[in-house]
Amino acid sequence: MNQTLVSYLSQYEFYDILLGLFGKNEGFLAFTIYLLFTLAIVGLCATIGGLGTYAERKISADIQQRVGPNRVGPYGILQFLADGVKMITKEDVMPFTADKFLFYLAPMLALIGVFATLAVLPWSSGFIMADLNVGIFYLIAISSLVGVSVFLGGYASNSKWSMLGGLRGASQIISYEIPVTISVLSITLLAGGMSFGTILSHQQGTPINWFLFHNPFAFIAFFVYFIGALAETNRAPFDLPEAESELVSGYHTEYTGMRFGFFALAEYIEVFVVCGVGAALFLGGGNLPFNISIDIIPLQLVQVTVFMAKALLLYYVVIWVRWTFPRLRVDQLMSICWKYLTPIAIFNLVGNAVWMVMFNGKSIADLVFGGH
Amino acid sequence: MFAQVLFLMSAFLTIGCAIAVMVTKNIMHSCIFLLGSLIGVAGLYATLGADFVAVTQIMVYVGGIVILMLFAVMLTGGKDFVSRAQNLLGLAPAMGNKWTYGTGLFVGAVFLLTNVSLLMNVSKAYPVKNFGNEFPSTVSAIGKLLVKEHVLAFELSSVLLLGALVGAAIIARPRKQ
Amino acid sequence: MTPAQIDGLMPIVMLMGIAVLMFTGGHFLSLLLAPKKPSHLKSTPYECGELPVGSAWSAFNVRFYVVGLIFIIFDVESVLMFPIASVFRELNDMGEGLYVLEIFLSFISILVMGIAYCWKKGDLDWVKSYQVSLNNNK
Amino acid sequence: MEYTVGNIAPIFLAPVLAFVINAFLGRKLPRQGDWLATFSIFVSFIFSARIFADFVFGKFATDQYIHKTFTWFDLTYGANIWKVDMGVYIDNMAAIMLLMVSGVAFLIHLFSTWYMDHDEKHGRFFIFLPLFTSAMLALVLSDNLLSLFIFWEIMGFCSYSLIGIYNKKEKAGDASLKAFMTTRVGDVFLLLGMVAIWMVIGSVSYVDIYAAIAQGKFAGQAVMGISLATFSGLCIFLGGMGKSAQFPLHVWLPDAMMGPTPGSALIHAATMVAAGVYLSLRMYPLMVLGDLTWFIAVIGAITAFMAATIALVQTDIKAVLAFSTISQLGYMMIGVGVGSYNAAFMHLITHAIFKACLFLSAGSVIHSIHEQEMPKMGGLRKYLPYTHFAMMCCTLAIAGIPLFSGFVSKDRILGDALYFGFMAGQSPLMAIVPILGFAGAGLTAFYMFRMMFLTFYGENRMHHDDHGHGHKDGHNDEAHGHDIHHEHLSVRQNIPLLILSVFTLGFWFAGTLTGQTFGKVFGAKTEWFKILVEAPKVERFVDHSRELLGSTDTRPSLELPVAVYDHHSDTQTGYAGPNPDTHKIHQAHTIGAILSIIIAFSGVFLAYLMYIRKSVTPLSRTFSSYTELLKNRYYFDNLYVDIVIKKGLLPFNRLLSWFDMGVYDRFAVDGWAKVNRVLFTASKWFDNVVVDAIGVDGTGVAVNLFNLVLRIVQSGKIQFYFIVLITVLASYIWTVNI
Amino acid sequence: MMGLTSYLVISLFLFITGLVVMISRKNIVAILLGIELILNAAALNFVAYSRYVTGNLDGHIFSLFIIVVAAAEAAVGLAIIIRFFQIKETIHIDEATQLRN
Repeated sequence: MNQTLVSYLSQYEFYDILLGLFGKNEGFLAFTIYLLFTLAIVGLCATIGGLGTYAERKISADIQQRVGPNRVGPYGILQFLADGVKMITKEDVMPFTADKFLFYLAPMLALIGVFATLAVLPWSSGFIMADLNVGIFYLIAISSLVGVSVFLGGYASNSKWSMLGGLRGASQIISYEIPVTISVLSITLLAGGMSFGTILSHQQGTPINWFLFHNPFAFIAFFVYFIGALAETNRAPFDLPEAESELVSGYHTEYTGMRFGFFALAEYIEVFVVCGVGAALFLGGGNLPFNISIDIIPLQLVQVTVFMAKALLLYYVVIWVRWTFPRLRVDQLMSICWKYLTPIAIFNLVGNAVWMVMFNGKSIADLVFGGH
Repeated sequence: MFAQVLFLMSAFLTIGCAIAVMVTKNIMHSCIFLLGSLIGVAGLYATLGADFVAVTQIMVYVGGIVILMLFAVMLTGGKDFVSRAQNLLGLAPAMGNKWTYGTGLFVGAVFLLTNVSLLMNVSKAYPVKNFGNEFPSTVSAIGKLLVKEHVLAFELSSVLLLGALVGAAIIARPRKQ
Repeated sequence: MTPAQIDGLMPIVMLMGIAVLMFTGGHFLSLLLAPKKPSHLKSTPYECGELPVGSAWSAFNVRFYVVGLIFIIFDVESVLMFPIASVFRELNDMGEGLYVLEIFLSFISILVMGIAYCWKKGDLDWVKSYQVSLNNNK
Repeated sequence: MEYTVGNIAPIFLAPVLAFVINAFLGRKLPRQGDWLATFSIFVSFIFSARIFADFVFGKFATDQYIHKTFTWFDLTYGANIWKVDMGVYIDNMAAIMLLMVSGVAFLIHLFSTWYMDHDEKHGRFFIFLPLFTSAMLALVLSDNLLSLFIFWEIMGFCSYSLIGIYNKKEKAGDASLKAFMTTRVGDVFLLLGMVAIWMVIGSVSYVDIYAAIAQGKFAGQAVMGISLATFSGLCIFLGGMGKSAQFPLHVWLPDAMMGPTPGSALIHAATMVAAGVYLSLRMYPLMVLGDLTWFIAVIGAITAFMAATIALVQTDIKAVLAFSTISQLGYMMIGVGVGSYNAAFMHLITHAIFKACLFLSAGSVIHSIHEQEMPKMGGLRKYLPYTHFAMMCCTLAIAGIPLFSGFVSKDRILGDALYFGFMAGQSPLMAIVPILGFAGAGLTAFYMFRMMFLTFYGENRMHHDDHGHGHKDGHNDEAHGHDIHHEHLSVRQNIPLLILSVFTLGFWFAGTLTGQTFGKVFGAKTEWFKILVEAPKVERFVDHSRELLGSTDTRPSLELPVAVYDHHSDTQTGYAGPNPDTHKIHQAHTIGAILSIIIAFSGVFLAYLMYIRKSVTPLSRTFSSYTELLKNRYYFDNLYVDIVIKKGLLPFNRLLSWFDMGVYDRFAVDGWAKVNRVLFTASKWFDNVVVDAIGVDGTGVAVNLFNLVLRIVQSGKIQFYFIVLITVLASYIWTVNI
Repeated sequence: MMGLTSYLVISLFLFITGLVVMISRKNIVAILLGIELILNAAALNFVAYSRYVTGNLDGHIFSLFIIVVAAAEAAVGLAIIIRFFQIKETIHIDEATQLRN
């Protein structure tokens, strides 16, 4: 582990003051700091997720030349709160044939899987909860809980639509995990480590140092990653598990009220996480576009803003894609994954490895401008 | 402090879910409890400082094996076998009866008893060490070991996996009736 | 900076705990606020107005399993590749890049053989897998 | 670049790769993969050429060699160190040999792509041809007798496959079997010789053998009353005799022409048969030590003469060439025997080149007119000008006409033979060696020109042949004569011939260029071949030691040096006899050269008189009884079939059969039966009462009872097995723990 | 509290649970679940010993390969189960007593 939030904060003076307040109990202080920040991040992400629904509706309306939600709050911006309230107050219906235990468990697993990924998301160079040495690997691993939850949601409902959606969803998620993993592997190879700190430290400075522009293979890897991530989060044009014209609503057909809400929340947060990871891996994350040596809290906040801007830009692209492209057929979905993305990703991996050996790990920019 | 908490949580998750796997009627629930148990084991790995193995455990088991098992359960008839099980008088769990459980528990107890003395010896030989709060990274060391000393095993594992893939694909592929 | 500590895993556990708490909290809220008027028809599985016939839990197509199978093999292989990818840069700087590349490429080539086999045999085709395998087994 | 096993190995691995690809995918490749085989040989050629260039153009000193080994398997136990090494051993000889084999093989492959076009066995031919070539190359590279033997056998197998490639023809099958079985006789002896050497020095590596000779390890060792050196040398030479078709074991080679002609060119002319000579050259110090040189010389002389006489009367163009091959191999053996080491090797090389060219030309002729019988040819000069040119060059070479390569090498062998037979103080009987040698040389010139004149000169006899005559390849009648077209220069057909015919010129081998342009070798006064190739100087290996069988320190120390091998490194002859007299050798060479020129020209002239002028009646009419003898090839085949098999083995079999029926069957079997009848009556009672009732039924009952128990275990229920397993494990832990 | 023994106890417990599952359940998938538990027990032991006894990372490598082998085993095993179900239409272990159908 390179660095945690607490170890980052401990270099400031106010940490010692706080330590005094907590009676020199470092563990308890760490617990408090983590708890506060965890709650803040969950709150932030829940808001982003909620705003995601709003943004989705607004952007789709924009694309389709409609107005979209405009009643609740200014420009309808509080629409997501209204939705939330509605979900809580809806009646909780469960099919009598359902497997009740799994029916409850499925959304919870989705929520756990998505929330757990937030621990390693690099908001800035300092504001990262735990910069695990296996960071990106951990993120991929724990987010596969979502696949299980999709399958369980489909299974537990004991409805034919749900079952089909669940099976499709699970096989789609696991299939697209392969190109995503291999693309991430390429970046791991270039960065020489799996932790976000290591990955970001290689992308400091001007945008030319981003891994996106490191070499041609990494450039392709970004698109492979992005397409795979779209499919992994069940976003259009890969939203077959919840294809409304085919499967009613897919694996959450039978879910109502609060549980449906959690599924939706998990999905939107996951989209944000995936975009954030894409920004961190390929677009330099929270790194400012110039080299700066001082490290103060306000600068960290600037970094957070940069990171959010990049992630939300990708988020916008995701929504844009959704309302632009038609949905794929299921056989096209599988052949895109296995016959195009995976071979391309493997090719990229090999290309990156060869690049590493041939050019001693230098990027195109280094070669052209003679850096490092 | 946190290490102990994590250890306790993981241990209880592991053991509780393992027991649940043992006693649950429904095979689907068993799979999910297995998932819990495996995540618990991953937590135990984390307390042992094996971060890479822990994440691998999650990656392979949660992302792969459990989903594969769920698929397999669905392909072999979903919940149908619950009704077809030898559910003796409705008392013993599915797909097993009093006798099988009795035998199983008996053999388990015998094995436990034989191993207790072994455990005693071990606990005498290796007293509790306090590693404190440290959490060393194992990734690069494992990477170097895989490239240097265990390179043959590394390459052979890919052959093993290739064999498993081909073999399983041949076995599972639908055939002419 | 303090050395790496196991405390760093705290946020993961906390986030998982928060997820569970949020879930139960939400349920609790909806228990308080939501109306409760169950009826038999309301809790039948939704099939666009038709009454469902039979259970949804029936045997499914094998191709889901085959996809899962290919996935798990790739999953495990990528797991094994991750540590080597992480030390690739370090070993390359030590001048052993070609050796590691050799190992890496032979590993990947075996991986590619697997996908090539499945491709050839039609396991990657969603629709055609039946017909192809029927022809093969004649 | 340094030489390692890894960068030498492509020489023979490239053709192996072509073999593997062609064997498995050949049918799917365009042209069934012949280009692949050809290309692979070209790769070998490039690698060989590099080695050759390094050896000849001065990277290495003249007496330097490459020896790289790795342990193939290790049978060491305790103090006994038994390591079997594999490796490459390249000295000047091997470097030249590699270049020759790969170059000739490449040209033959190229020619075969033309010759085998549209042949039904095209694909199969190009499976075995590269494998064969690679085995030959690997044999040349081998550093020990064991790996040599392995590749030797691979070549045997390939030649079996290539001779019998038209497996629908019964004769082809018989011929391939004959070749295989006959060479096996030699191989058994070779194996025996290897075992004998292994027993003494614990290694079969050349270097170890040389070292053992130099250190005197062979002294005092004997097998079955014969000195070990003699025994092992004789056995190894017998192996070489089988492969190189020497006198008693020569019968397979003429039949080997059943295969496609380019195959014959590669196998039975240029390379494989040279392996026996090559082996004898490699083991030359052993032969000298074992005092076998006179034997080799005599065998060679007999072979050379006998084959030449048979060739006189053959009418099949390929048969003439086959017997001439045997004859020339005999000359090589004479060269080995009389100590003319580098001349023997030079003759190997020159012969390989011109004989390959001759066979390819014959193939070109046969393929063009679909006819093999010379009486039905004639006057082909007009139709096949390039082939005629190439064949003429080679014929001049083989006949020993000055300025051509055959003269250079054969003349030196004959000169040394003359010295050996008359001046070296050997037994007077040894005079037959030069006498038969010179006689054979004259006959060679005669029959080769007879072949040329019958084939290319005179009037065309194809149009008025009788139609009832059998057609060799089952072609239609129309094939005869009518569709001969004027030959155009074609890359695949003629270029190999022309390239090879360029190398039949003598100066390539006898070059004594002065000046420093070409490095030290060409700058020297002596012929480069003489500088590069000389008999192995075993003294160099005196200090060579390796931990061998029963490691060195446990053996009683030998008194060194024991002068068992007195080598005289005389570059003129390389002859290792007692006190070679340089003056006499010069004398012998001068006489030999004059004699052989006279003999060769008189042979040519006689042929001219007989077949062009027709002023002299062909000998066949004069000595008709002798001609019968020759046409039947001295009845060697009949000898083996009628005498050895029918008179020798068959009566022996009859004797065994009589013994079997009359003695063994009558007394032993029948008598025993009578005894048994008595015993049977007794045992019947015993059987019924004791065995059946108690034993059998009782066993059944017991087994049944046992079954009841075992059935529970063998239920097929995995869980039960698991329980048993765990219980056993638990009890094991319990016992170990307490 | 977190000594070697505690890990060994947990691992032993996992092992015995897997053992009981393997013996008592009649569903082949459930038996596979038992096998996974047993494999995990072994892998846990390796890592624990690696931390407390040997001090090097060979135990980690071992458990990595145990996981790899477990994945291969699960893939093939489940394929066999599916094939078995297609033939017999049940996955009761006691139906699988014949070497041929």
